[in-house]
Amino acid sequence: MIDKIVGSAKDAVSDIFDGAVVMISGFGEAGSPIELIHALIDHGARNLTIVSNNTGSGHVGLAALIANRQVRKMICSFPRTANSKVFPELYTKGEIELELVPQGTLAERIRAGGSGIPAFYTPASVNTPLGLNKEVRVFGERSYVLEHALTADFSLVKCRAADRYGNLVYNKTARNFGPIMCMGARTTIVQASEILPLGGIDPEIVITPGIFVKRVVHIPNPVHESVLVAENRRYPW
Amino acid sequence: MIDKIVGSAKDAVSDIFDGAVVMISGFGEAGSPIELIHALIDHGARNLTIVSNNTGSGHVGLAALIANRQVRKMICSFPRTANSKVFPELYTKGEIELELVPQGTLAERIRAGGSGIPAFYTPASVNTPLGLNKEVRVFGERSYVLEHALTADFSLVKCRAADRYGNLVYNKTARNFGPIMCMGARTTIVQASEILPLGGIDPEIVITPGIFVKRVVHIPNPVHESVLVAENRRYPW
Amino acid sequence: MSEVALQVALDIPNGSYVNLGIGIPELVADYVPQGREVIYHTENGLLGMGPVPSADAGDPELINAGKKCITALPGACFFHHADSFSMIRGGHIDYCVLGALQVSADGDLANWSTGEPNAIPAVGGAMDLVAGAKNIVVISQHSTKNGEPKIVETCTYPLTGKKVVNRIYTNLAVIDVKDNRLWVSKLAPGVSFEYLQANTGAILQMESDC
Amino acid sequence: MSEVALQVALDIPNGSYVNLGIGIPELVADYVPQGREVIYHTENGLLGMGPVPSADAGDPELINAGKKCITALPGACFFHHADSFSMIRGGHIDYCVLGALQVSADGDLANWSTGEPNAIPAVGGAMDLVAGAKNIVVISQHSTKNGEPKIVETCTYPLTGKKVVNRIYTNLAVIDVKDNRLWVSKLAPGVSFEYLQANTGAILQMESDC
Repeated sequence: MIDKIVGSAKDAVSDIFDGAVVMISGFGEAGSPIELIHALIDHGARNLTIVSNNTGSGHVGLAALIANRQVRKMICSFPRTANSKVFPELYTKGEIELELVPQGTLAERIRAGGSGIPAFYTPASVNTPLGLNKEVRVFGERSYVLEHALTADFSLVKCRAADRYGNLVYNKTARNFGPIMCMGARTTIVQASEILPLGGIDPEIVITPGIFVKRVVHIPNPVHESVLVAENRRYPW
Repeated sequence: MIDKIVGSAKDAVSDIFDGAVVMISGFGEAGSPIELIHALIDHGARNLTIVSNNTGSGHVGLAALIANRQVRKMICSFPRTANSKVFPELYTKGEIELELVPQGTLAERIRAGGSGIPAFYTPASVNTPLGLNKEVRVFGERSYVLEHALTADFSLVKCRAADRYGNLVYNKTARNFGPIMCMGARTTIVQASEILPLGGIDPEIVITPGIFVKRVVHIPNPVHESVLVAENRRYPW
Repeated sequence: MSEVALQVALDIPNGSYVNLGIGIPELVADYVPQGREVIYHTENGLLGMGPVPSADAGDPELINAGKKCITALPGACFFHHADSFSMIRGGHIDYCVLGALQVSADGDLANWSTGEPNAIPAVGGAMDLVAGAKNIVVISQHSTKNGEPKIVETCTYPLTGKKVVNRIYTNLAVIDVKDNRLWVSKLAPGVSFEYLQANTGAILQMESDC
Repeated sequence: MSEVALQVALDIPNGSYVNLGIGIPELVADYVPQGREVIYHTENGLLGMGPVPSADAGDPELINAGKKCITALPGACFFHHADSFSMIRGGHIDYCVLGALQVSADGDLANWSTGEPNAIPAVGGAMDLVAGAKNIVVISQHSTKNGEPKIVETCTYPLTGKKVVNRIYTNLAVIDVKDNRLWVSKLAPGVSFEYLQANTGAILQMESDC
């Protein structure tokens, strides 16, 4: 029998190794797998490369992972946050690397990684500082840059509901990077607010087919990052 | 107000011009927009380039369009059909062109066309006759061929239900090339078995967002190609 | 800037798919004319974005690109980031309304970084939007807070995209970018061409019918 | 070929994602051992393919890659063609079971065209499958209907892929392709190595524990 449900977030992240590349879903707090990130903080793997659109808020979740000095490098499109100085301070001191990627290029590189496409051309960043040092090629009458696939050792993803095969559905704009990050990692670890029996998700509405998911953890009432930030909470608690 | 619903298949296809590139959804009969194809036969545009996975069955639908000598060139992955000699006979006589594309490359080229990606690399067809004359490039230790985006002037697509914004849902494996062909054409024309009011499709389960659709025709009881073929029907009737 | 936002809204045709940048561009959504339907796209995965909900009704998992709570209208749909940028890069968005640090005479846009050595660079989706949307419209104050022109011969800040802007709406004028030149198509009430030119860092042309 | 199909099925681990080619490979689905779950992928957009329905229960919009009516099991999901080939090309399919016209000693596969001048070429998804699936398994009669070997030093038919086959199951033997050589890991009952070699167009090695 296939059963991808694991007992705890702790168990789910236990093989994330020092130096791993880890994709973390979410756009701001929407879709950020905060309980899995906290388990990764407890686990303590260091020297990580994190692929995520932002760099977290306050002193919880992704910001806390960075503050805990577990991250060597961020690959993201928007590392500034109104209410967090964690990344900017380390970056200004030269203590964390940044690979800044236009958001659509970031999404497409992740999808390419999961789809066996090693590289593709895109118009974004041509003739800008982010296009420097990239190979430029003309198709038709327009210039494009060559971009390479991104893959990861692990992805940490938040979804609304899952079944034991790892089929997933999401909630509203919390979907964002989740489906493509599930595709892009060798080991995709998902936290789901609800676990449904097999067949409990209509096959027409599955957003992430289970083939892209390795482990599912049931986190019935995930915390809201914005609530924790408003309460000035810090992780570890 | 936005209302993409048009009154008839005839009206929907009336601006398809001689020499147009037309994508036609479907894998075998599943998802083939047979009523739209028949309207295109009535309309009579010639010298078409058709992008579709197969070449049709019997003497109806896509096979009838080819038999009616409206197609100059087929771009497809599998032009052989158990029960149709229409394409093979014209091809053997040199009266229709064929661009044979591996199925996954065909799908990815269509998606790329709709996604503003002019070209990408794929491992499929390397070291085979279909990889000849393609640019080969090594990434990591593996060879890949460069493939170019496919776009179309029109797409003809079948779906299960639509609303007036052009949001679509499909039926089972009739989904196949529909969603990506909607993305890949300047003018996407859809036949839907059911028209739902705005909000009648849960925003979480929309498969094709309306932004990719220009016109929707209500075809409440589409014919089944296999039934017509079993009855040895021919179009025009 | 609400009158400028109204002007932008009046120029967007019925049925358009529109992406609004963070900040002043968001104002445009308040002014859709009666009888017109415009569908707003937010790049974090929603077509059919509706107004901001009341303070206690927000869902932290229903937000816009600026990470503010929003709503979804009937006919809306959700999708993932790769599909969202297929819409953008693939030329399916009719209008993208963006803010600007600088716009050049030939339509170069700088709106993501002042290039200061200590600044944390952050680009988001701006480079994809300018590369992909059919019409790039800038809405901005005509001058900076320090009174310096934002419309210049050549941008000094790092570019978001080259030759991408189609039209500029400011508190002083509406200006089209055509053939690498700036054409004034409308002056705000009480603003003279001479005043406009004096506050602009690039040479302006007057449309004959303006 | 049902005993060969059984052998293939016995070697596919619990939890595998498996794509079955058209024809003889489809037989494999009939032999999943008790207590094992295997998820079948069909490239036209379904994970969780179930058995063929009764003749009058078929849905012409629920078919497999061979365009035969099938069923969907609980836990199945539908998806479009680009996503389907992301699964294939991206290395997410554990086993792909294919038929063959020829297999060479170093694992080249020819299974889409005899290269005859009058043949209508048709490739389908075979080239993507051999490029992307983690394990490519061939199931085939050992020889052609005319008694010619299908396992050869060098394929004479047009290739589907080069060095792609991991294992070959025939009515005579199970043969692994390793280090550009063919290793016999199992002989069918009553088949001697000498008989096998005599009916094979390439040099065979015997696994020491075989």
